[in-house]
Amino acid sequence: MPDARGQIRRLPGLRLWLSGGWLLLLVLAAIFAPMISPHDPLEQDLFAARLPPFWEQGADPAYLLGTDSLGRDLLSRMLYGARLALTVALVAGTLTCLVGATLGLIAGYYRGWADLVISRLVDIWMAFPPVLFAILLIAVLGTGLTSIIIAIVVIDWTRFSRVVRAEAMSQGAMDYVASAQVAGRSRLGIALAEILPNVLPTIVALLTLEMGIAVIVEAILSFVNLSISTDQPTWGGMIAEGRTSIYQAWWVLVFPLFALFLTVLSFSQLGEGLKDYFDPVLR
Amino acid sequence: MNAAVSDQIYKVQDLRVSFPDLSKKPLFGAAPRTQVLKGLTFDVAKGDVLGIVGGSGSGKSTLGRAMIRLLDPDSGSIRFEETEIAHLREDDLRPLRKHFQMIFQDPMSSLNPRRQVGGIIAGPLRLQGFDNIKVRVGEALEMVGLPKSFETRYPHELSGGQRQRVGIARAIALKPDFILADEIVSGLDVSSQAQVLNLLEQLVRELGLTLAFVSHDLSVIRRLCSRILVLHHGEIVENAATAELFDNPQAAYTRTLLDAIPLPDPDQVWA
Amino acid sequence: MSYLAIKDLTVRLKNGVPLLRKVSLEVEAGEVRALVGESGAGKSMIGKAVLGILPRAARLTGGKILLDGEDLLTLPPKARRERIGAKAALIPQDPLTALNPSRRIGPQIIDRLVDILGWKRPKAEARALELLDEVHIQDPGRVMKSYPHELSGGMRQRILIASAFAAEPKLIIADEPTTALDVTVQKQILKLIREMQERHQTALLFVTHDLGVVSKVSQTLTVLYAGKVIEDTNVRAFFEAPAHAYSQALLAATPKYTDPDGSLMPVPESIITAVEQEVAAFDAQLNG
Amino acid sequence: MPFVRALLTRFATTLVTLLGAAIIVFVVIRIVPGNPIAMMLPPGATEADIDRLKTLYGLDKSIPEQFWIWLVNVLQGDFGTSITSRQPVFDLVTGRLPATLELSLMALVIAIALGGTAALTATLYRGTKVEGGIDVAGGVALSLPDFLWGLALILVLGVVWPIFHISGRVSPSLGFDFQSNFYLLEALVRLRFDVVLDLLGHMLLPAIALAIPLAAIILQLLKQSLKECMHDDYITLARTKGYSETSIITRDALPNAILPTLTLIGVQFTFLIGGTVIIERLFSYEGLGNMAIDAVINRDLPLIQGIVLVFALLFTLVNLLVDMTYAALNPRLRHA
Repeated sequence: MPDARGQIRRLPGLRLWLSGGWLLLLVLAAIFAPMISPHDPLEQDLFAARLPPFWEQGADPAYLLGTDSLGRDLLSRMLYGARLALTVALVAGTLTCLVGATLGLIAGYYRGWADLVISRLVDIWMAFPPVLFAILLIAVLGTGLTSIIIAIVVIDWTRFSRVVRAEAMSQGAMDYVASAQVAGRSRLGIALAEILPNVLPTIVALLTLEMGIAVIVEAILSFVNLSISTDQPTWGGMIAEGRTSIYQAWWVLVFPLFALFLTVLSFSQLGEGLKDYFDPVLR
Repeated sequence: MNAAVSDQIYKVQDLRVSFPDLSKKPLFGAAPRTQVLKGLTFDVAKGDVLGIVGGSGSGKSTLGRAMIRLLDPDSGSIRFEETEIAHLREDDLRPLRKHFQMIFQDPMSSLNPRRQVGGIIAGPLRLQGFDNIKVRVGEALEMVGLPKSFETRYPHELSGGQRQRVGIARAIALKPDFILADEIVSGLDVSSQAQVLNLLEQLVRELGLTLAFVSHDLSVIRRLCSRILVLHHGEIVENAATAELFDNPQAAYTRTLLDAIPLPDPDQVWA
Repeated sequence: MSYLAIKDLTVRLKNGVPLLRKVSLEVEAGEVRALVGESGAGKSMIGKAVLGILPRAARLTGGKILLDGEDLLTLPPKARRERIGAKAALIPQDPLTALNPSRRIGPQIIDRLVDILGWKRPKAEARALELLDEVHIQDPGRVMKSYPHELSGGMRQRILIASAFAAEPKLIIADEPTTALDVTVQKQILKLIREMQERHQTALLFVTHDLGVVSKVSQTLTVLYAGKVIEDTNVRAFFEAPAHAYSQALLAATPKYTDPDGSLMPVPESIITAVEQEVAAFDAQLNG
Repeated sequence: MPFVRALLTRFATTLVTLLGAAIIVFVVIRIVPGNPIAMMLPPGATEADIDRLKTLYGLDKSIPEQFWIWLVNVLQGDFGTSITSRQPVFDLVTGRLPATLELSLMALVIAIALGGTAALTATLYRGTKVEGGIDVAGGVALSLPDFLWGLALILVLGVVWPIFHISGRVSPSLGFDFQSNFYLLEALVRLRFDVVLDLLGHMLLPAIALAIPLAAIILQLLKQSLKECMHDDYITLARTKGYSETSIITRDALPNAILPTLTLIGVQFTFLIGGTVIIERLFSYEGLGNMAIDAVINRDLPLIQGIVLVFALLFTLVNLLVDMTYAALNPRLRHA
């Protein structure tokens, strides 16, 4: 029988490289935004309003991707927007994952009244349209980075708890859990040492997915003008602005939308790729 | 046979177990419960190899799992050595667990896919506070006839027979008094089946184990067991020594069972 | 001329690994031939190749399959499918999954007769009732209207047998038809298959891993190892004295409650090595 | 009668969910720091004015007291009065609900048609480049939310190739006098196909944006369960009987594969309805969601409360409906 171990850590696929590459680029852009931005993202120049990107006629090479209707440099605003997007993605994604996965594991493995309470809470949560819930929370908490993060955790923990609960339940029915019980492992020990490692790839995939979702939620909140103070550049804010001037200056919408597309797609593909990568049993 | 109390490792009395019947579950509301074990009473003597046989739905696997308290009986008594374990809480059971172990039917699902063989065998030892774990893991592997290099393999890298040996090694590493083997050869080819059975027979002899062997196959049971419990619809229809049961089956169901076995012999009359 | 004749059948995985190595065998009308071997021996693969239901990963790379004198492999796909549908039938392994759970029993027996063979519906229905009666099912009318989940495993296997014989095929391939059943039900089903086969004088290819079952149903048998024919003999000769060492070891490993000490001998390492070498030599001869 | 009792249990849990949702929103919007009353009054209003209005809207009582009053009123069919428009919440909500329903159902139909076709095609051509292509497209469709698809559609089919309208529900220039709020249904019934065309021109883009992620989910799940079914023995048996691949997939596999997909479509459909909130905003479509965002921004407490309750009611209703369809389609339950 050939030794299959060599194949376990098979090379991460193309999508892992592509999505990882884009996200790395984004991180670099966010870190070095003040250094590489050609303009102050807030600086208005009404004489340079709605300049098209460099390849179009009437472009100004000083504004590579053009300007918006207030004459602000789009490239600089995009770079600064990446900062907020990534902060929200990392912090909100991780917190949501911790809260949701913990509750899901408890509900799925311990069952009983804990499951009853958590499942009922999930039911109640599922009765809200999430976007409306998020907008409502921001209206209550006030705008700002902290509010956005809290809102995302509050609306989206159910995504983790539902999936982890189901996964923990199916793992809990496997005989290796029974054999751990026969060996005398405690309930907590089984949950952490036997079930959690088998649920982890799913959690990791969900985590990166959630990071993409967090970026979207932030963009949506910016879009309805409820994210953070209006003088900070965000992709969602730029999209809102671009939506109103879509017939006059399409590029104001296109560039942030493109960045958002790539970022969300990368996060979800990264998750799928990592899930395969971490799975020891290749089928 | 001497029936003194100390000779019995298990005394089971009026054991009853029921499950919710999910196939009859209405769309809304709770499922009705089906009686799986309907009041079983029997003893297991130390050093016995007890065969538990029956068709599908007879309750044979349920009985095994109840005996090592992988599930909670509705009522009745299970006395293991001197302790009543039928309704013991999991926390109180835990220190006892090293005395009764189990080998599972499906080794693929009973071996955690994310652990290496060494870790799988060492886990229970560590939990039960054994010392010299490294040595004990090596010994257990040797006893089941697997090379030491297998310690670093993952379950999916092994063949069916090898996985089943790992399952056996994990159980015997704890030096238990009692092992439950649940249909452990039903997924194997006859050649590996014979190997695993021979191994089990040898271990019982060398380690002085008491073994309960759940199977649907009377031929396999005859080879291995000293005593046989025939289950039918959750009830014991016959409880006899092996030779006695095969030579002179008492229950009608036992006779039907025996008559239905196709022997590898074209001359067998099969009316 | 045998009803089914397989000549030098070779099946490989897409990556070239052989599953069947130049297998040849014949089954005559009224004959029951058992295909025996351990898992991976390729015994089910032969039946699948004949019926044109090889898994997608496998490829038929050589040989001939003559059904009623006609080489199936030279026919275009549609004609081949219909030829098989009319002349051959399968009794599958697992009665629990072999009936479509969302359809009633009646249509599942009748559909082939109406859709493929072009019978009139009333005639097909009458035939189905008659067949259910023939496989000893009480109240066939009610069973025709039932869904599979309302019936027991043994009942379902009876229905599958009835369905297999519905179009009067001259070849039936039974793929481990009793492995999923309790031993008491197995006995009834085996006897039923034999009874039906004898009455209809069908050629029957019976795939099994159980030598006990072989001795009960078949007259001839083919022993396989790693997709190669190891021994081709008749049942009486085989159980008296298997010719090949591997066959002998297989028989010794088979449990036998009447002789506990004389059965369940593990297949010795040396015999496995020998038979592996034999297969390797065969491969070398093929390629060289 | 165990079935009736079980039905009542199910009904009770639904009520608990609705009540929980109502309480949470009620509490959340009442800890708003900004005073909604202050926003309604002209500058220079006195404290006495504020108090008067507070009493009028019941905001001077404790939160549990307010909730009780609200609940009793709701049970009598009175959902309160909108603070901003001074109209009954019930009239506002029922006026907008049909627009959202039409949009959601249109999106659902598109998603099922798109996802179902893709799944069947991929199954028929499994193992080929066709399947690979469908998988990649499905993966991308699933990764991106309706909000982004909406923006992309506006850009491509609204601006670059201006085939569709990108805002509103109906062209005012049409001058069609609607008698009900179900515009599409009404236009169809009155056989005014010019109006139908105009309505579709407005509705299709937001509907497609909502449908794409759901279509991808249907594709994945239906394809997966078809794949599992294709391994079952009854499929093998059908093959030996001489049926073609297409007929095996549609006749034998599909009825069995649909059931698990159906349950999921229920849950996902509620997500889709939730998505109308932002999509309606994006396309300036005059539905419930668009009104909800305005209500939040204006701190219109009774209106928010009413809209959330309607959404919750809609969601639980969808789930109940799915459970019943499942029972009706599954022979195991039908004959239990």
